[in-house]
Amino acid sequence: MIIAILSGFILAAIVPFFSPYLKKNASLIFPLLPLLLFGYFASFFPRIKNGDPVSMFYDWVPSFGVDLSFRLDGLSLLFVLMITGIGVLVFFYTFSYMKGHEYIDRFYAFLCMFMASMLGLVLSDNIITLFIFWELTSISSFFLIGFNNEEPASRKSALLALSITGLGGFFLLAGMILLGTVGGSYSIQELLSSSEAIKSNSLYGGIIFFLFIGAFTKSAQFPFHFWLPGAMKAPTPVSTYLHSATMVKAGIYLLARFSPVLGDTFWWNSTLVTVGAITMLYAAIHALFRLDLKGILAYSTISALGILVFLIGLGTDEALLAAGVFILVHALYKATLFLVAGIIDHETGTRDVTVLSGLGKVMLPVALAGILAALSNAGAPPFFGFVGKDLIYEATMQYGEWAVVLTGAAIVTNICLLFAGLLAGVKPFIGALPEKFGKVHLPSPLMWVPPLILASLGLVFGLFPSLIEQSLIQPLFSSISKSGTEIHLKLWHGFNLIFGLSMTTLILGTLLFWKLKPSKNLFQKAFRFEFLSPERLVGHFARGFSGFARIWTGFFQNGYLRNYVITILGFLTVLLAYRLYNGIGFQIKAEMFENVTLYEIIVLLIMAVSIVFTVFSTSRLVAVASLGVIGYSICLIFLFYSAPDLAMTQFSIDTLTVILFVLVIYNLPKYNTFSSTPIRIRDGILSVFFGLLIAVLTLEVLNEPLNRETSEFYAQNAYTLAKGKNVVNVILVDFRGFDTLGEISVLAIAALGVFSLLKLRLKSIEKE
Amino acid sequence: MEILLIIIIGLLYAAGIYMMLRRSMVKLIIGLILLGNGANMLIFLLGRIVKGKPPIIESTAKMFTEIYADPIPQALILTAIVISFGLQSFAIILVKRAYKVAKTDDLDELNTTDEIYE
Amino acid sequence: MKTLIFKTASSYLLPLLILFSIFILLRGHYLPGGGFVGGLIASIAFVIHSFANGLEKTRTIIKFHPGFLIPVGLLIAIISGAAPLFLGQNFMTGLWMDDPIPVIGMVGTALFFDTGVYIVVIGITLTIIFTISETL
Amino acid sequence: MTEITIFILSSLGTLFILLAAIGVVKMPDLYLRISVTTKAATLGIGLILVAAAFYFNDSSITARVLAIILFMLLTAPVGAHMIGRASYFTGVKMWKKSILDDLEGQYDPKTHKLSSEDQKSLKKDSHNPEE
Amino acid sequence: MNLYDYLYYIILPILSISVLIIFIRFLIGPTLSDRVISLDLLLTTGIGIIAVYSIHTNQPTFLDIAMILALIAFLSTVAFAYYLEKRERND
Amino acid sequence: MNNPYIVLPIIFQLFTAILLMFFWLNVNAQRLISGIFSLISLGISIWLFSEIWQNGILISQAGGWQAPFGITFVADVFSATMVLLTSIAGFAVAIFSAGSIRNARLKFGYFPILHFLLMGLNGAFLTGDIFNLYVWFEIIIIASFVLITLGGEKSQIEGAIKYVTLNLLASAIFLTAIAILYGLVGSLNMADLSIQIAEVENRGLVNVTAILFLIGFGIKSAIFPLYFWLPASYHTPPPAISAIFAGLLTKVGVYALLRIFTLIFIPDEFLSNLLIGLAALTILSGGLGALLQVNMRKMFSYLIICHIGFLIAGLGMYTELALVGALFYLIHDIIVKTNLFLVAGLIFKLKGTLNIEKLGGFYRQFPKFSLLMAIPLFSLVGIPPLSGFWAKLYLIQAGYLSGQYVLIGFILLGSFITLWVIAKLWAEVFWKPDVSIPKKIGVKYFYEIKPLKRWAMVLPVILLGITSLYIGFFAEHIIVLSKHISADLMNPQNYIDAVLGAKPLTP
Amino acid sequence: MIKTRFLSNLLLSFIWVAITGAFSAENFIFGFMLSFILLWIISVNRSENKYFTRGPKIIYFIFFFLYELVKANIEVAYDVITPKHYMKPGIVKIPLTAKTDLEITLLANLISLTPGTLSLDVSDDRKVLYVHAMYVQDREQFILGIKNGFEKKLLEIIR
Ligand code: NA
Ligand code: NA
Repeated sequence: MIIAILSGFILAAIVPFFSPYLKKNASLIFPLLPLLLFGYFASFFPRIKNGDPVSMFYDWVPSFGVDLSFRLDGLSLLFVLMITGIGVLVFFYTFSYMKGHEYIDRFYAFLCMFMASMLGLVLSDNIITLFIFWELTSISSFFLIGFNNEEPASRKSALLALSITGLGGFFLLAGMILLGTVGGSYSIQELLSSSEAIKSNSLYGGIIFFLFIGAFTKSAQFPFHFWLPGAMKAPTPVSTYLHSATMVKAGIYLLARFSPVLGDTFWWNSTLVTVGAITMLYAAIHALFRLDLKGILAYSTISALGILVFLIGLGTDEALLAAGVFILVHALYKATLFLVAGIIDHETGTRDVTVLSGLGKVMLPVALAGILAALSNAGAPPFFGFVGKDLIYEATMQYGEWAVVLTGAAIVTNICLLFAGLLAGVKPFIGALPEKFGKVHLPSPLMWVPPLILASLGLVFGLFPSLIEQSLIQPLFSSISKSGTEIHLKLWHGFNLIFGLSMTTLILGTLLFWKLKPSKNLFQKAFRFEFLSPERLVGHFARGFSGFARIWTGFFQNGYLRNYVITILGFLTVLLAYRLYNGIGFQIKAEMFENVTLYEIIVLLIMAVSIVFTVFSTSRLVAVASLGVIGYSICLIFLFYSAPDLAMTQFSIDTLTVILFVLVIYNLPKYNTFSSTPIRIRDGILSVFFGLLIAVLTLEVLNEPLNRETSEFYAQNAYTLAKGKNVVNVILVDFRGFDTLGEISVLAIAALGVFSLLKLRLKSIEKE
Repeated sequence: MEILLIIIIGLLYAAGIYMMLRRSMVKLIIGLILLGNGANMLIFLLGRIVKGKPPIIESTAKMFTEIYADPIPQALILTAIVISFGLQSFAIILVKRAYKVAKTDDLDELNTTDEIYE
Repeated sequence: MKTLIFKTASSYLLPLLILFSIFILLRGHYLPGGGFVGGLIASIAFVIHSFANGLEKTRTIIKFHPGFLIPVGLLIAIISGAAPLFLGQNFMTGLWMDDPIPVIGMVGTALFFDTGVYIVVIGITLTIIFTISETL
Repeated sequence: MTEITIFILSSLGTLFILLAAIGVVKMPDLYLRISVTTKAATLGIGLILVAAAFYFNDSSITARVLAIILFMLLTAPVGAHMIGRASYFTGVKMWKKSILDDLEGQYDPKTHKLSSEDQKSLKKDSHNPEE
Repeated sequence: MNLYDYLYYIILPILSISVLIIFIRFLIGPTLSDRVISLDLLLTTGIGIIAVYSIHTNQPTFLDIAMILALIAFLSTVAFAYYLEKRERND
Repeated sequence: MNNPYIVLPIIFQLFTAILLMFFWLNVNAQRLISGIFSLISLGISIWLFSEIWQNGILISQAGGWQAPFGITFVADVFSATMVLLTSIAGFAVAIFSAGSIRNARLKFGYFPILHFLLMGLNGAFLTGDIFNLYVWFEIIIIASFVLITLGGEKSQIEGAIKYVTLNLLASAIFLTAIAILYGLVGSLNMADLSIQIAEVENRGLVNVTAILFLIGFGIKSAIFPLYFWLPASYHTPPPAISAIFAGLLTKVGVYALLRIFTLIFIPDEFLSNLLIGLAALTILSGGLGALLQVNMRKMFSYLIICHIGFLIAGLGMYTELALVGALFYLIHDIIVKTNLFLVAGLIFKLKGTLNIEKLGGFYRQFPKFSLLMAIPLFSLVGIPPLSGFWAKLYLIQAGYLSGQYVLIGFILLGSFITLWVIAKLWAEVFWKPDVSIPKKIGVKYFYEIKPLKRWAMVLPVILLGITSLYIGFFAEHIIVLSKHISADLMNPQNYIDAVLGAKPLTP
Repeated sequence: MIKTRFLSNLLLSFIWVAITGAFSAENFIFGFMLSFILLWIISVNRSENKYFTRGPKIIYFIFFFLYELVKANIEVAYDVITPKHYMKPGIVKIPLTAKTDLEITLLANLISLTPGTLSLDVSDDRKVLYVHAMYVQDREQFILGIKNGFEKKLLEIIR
């Protein structure tokens, strides 16, 4: 199975190497992959039907409990078949749709990659692995949405989609790790057994919150839905495949998958129902005012996704069953409608519904597919959509005191969706054929056969629900519901309330289609409220965030070195002061005053005066000379306190530094006082305070006894073992010879640096 | 005596930092040198000071017979002094070069690399 | 600087100071001094000479670019440090001749190491100062 | 005997140094300061060093002391000459009560030639040596 | 009073006071040359202090430092003189 | 166990540098020597790593002096890993430099200094002595100073002024900290310090010293609010140079922090919280900065800061798990950041600019390059299962276990911003149609270069790309390694025993 | 030429012995070898010879110099410690009899070393030495003092 899952990646990975060969007809090998996979997964039907899920396990990163463990059960099977099945059709469709495109191979590679990611997502039993595939779907989606990358709008939409789903992805990651941490395992099967413990954990709220954000962003729930209409910039096969049939359902899959683990709690249900309801209504109403075919379909997709979330949120057996069935229903008709829209776009060059009409005359099979899909969408008997709609109403009707409200919401949504379906699937084909479409003709069968197959399936499953009832829907239901109930799919329930509701929906929807003619005017009126839309709000937020970034960065990285220094030192000072204040007793020992002699006082006095003189001197040369005095004074201190080697070195180095300064000084700027007095006072206070801190610290350290073990060792062994009597030199060349090696390396590098700084002048032709 | 050295060390640190906070490049370098001197003095003092007993074994002896100054801080300072010398020479030349290419001593004018749209 | 007095004095100072620097280098293991200070004094000798006679004159005396001394000195230092590695001993382990040599005292890798330091210091100081003088 | 020698030598040496110190503060112009100090100090230091040589009474130390003195005798006047000459050419003024200046106008700031003949016609710019 | 105390309590303080006096000239300048010569004198006096200190502590090794100091003092004087001339020429 | 040869990674680099200096003006010989010797050095590092992986901690008492009296070099798994990574990055950059650095710079010691830098890095990773660490740090910074200014262009110099000043400030603080440490316990050997510091009664002083080390290394690691030098300078030198900087220089600061704060100063609550707070703000600052940039290298520079925050977060939480995350990230980051800057270099050589608003059309013009460049870009983002991803798992889990929810938020925010920035970059540079950029004088374009040199520029990117893919797909190996290191760090007794050996403990 | 170098070599060897302070044959030989190598390396070209070969005259000269030094020092000391200045300073041009570099340099240095006088510079044609003096009562007298004093005695021992 792992090969099946990863085959898409493998194929995608080898594409770049055979790129030249795959541009033409040879690209027909791509559709073979989903075909093979479809066959492969379909072969599991009997096992799944018998309630015997298929499991695989491959080790990957056992340290973190991440493995390639896959599990094919009812839920995954439905998704797998959708992914590969619709995949086959979309891949074939693509061949014709993208024919002659320069980068068709690349396009297929991304599609394969996406397909593999999606398969991995729905088959993973390990939640981290699931997350990995989840992210890969986002990335492949990014590349696919941005496929027409030379158009700014495509790039923008791809970025937007990636931002939203990526953001959701990070939430999901947080949620998954939290879930794994709380549940003690990253395996879904194992988590199932600790479901109750997880639900009672105080972090449960966090888990579902993160999970929801992940699911909502991916499945375009309000208020994260707005990336999806933008994603319609992608070529139609992508819209069909990713943004209606499969990827956007990943969030639904996730909710369904975790429903047995995390579901059936107040927060789970109420959040999902609320968000689902808002989304389905909001998007459904929005769909009314779209003019662009794909725009209509995008909003109706969002709305359908809302319905699914809503149903999973209801959480009852009926609702879960309805959700399961509706996933399939929606996939079939929505994919069809997208493919149809794609054909229309491809052949007429427009997707504007106000313009499109009468195309049925020139492309009958396409019209047939569109109409069949629209009818399934409408929930007209005997289509599969009718079965689905019934189940939805059944679910809402049984939801106690909220039944009326929920059912009402469902009806309104369905009416609007029905309208949208008719607008997209029927409107372009009926009425008179405008003159400009005179030359429009039926495309290659590779394009119109796939939608027709899908649309027909909507009819077939409606007529013969038993085809899939036990083989597909029952296992699906069992894997998302804990109850273990037997389910029955029926087209005909009799004339009951639910049938009445369905009919009402159908009639009102058709009436609406009859009366409401989409127009630019209406479109513009509807858009008056756009400023309140989440998209705008996110836009404001993004601008605000970017402004914040600008302020923050401008504040810290302001270009002024002195500000950097003062920030660093200020920070250090505060920390030091805090820790000193909290941890140190202050005492001065009497012996620190002892043994002070006049010559020392004078040397130190000269040094102190020179320091001040250096700081306040107005001439750089005087400052340098005065720096020399400081150095020489230090030298005398070294000498007084038994460090002849140091004194020698300090003398020499100090003089060399002075010489260096003197040699370069007329190439150095004259001394300038740039800072204002208040700044100087501020700096002065900080400096003095810092100096004080260091002094206090020094004092404190001097009060501690010093362990002299090491120096004792040197004293004992310098001559006997290291054959030297000047212990300092012995340390330098022997005990700590590596320091000296480093030291001369520093000097060597510095010399090379000085050499290059002074000598290297890049000619204008050899800069980079 | 220690107490006086402590004051001097504090003074060196304070002066070094004050100079580093100036906008003039030459002052910046001088600040760094002062700071380096301060750090060296600090090592020296914290290694504890002993008067007039260099850590040199007498020509007739094989090891120390009486108290002597700790040689380790001295070796450390020696290394540190030399290293600072290398760094300081580089820094001085860098300032010279900077003055040549930027024609200013004012560090505030050397901020183009921090501009966002660069 | 073209002053006769300084020029003359410097040509006497040069050998004197170099001699002194070698003295400082050799006795470093026993008394204050060593490769570093020794190297500095030697370079000061050349610096003084270059001040008095001009860079070109000093250059001709040294005969090669002082920068060349840097890798030479480093090589001496690293070889004397690494020699023990070939005997399976730790880097920088002192290898000493059995008996002291007159004047110099004990001869061992540490002394070679210090000589390396001496040469590097001359190399770098002269490279820095000469380069600066050249580009004034 | 040694003690007394040391006593005398060090006292004299210190005295000369003190004189140099006072001289460097008191003298009215740079050239006078150089004149007074370089030599007084050299003499003073020489004496103190000799005192040290007496104190340690060791041939190698005596040799070293002589080396230092030799060295100072070699360098101190050269240093004085150089700084004096450079100061003059950069325009450091002589004391106003100075009675004569043979060097005036002898130096050509363009060609940096110092002439032995009178060149009064060449007027030297005066500079402020301090920034 | 023995020699030891004499050096320590009379000679060394006088030398130190001389240093202080010389330092005054360093501070007041007024020309760079004045500062240079007082720096030179400071160093020379330093040699004296070192010599006395080496007697006081009975450490002849300090005399070696005096030797280096003599050398160094000359160099910085030369450097400043060099600078003064160069500046003259470059101006 | 004593093994004299563990210092070879240091000595060999020094030897290479010396050898290169003898070929001062012969640039082709330098290219060859640098490449071959870097390869040998890589071999040495692999030997060292396998030796330590099999035999445990190896030490070398330099000069044969028993610790704590001499300088001890310690190669534990952490050090060996860092040395190995340094060699990989060093090899890549040496080869890249052979192709991309112009002769003018090569004639002024570019290669010797590069190898000096590598020597300093190896030294810093291997030393077991705090002052010796200071020395290696100084070698690193001076070498980096020279490299960053090599060429002396105006922007280089401007950046360098800040770089130099703040790094020197860091050194001064570091030195101050060492002074206090020595004054407190009289030792410099890190293992010995570990024992002795624990016995110091005046904890206040120990805490203060820890702060000094934190700031000193913090500046070098570019954490908030000490990072200013980095965005000011990293984009100014030739790309090969910023690549080695990006990969290793800040990381050596982080290495030091990890070492010091697990061996010598065990963070108390205050320090731990402080680190966590700084980590969060580091992530934020780096991320916010990266959002605004249009210069690719500046963008990456800010991302370096952002990701340093991840490392500090791991240290701040101070659990074995958190350290696993930090270490994994460290390993990943060294490879990927080096590669990113090499990629930037390649882009520059192709187009003559790094301004993402001006760039475009890579996807169309250079499809193979695009694929190659996608590897580091998306690894950086941590698109699973690429290398950046795994470390975050550990960091987040560690965050939950130590209740650092806000920190997790910042880690995710940082990841998100990285994602966004890279996606935007991708859209601009790779997707956007090519705008013709006027040919820049002074740039030797990729297509003008001899094929051998072109390969020298592409090969390192491939090599590092493969390495990062390896890290991602064989994450288990890296996790086992990180866990090993993390366990070592949390239980330093092995380290101490290895260094001090049979030496009786100080009374 | 060879002789010059040999002399220099010998001189340096003596100095080596002096600074190392080890008066032994071995040390002298070592010093000789060292200075030989040194001179070979730096090969300073010397045109002067015959110097320091006139032992007694040198010793006489040294005492003469010390006398002058102390005498002049006391003279100046008086001026320094008394508040009033008795000086009549000025720069005097002194024509030179000394010819070679060494002669001129030694003379100039000796003049500088005695208090109250300071050699400022030698003219480019080496004909005159400009000396700054504290007490120039009479210009000609002063010039004569120098020429008959230091210069004469110095040239005696050098030539
Ligand atoms: Na040894
Ligand atoms: Na005189």
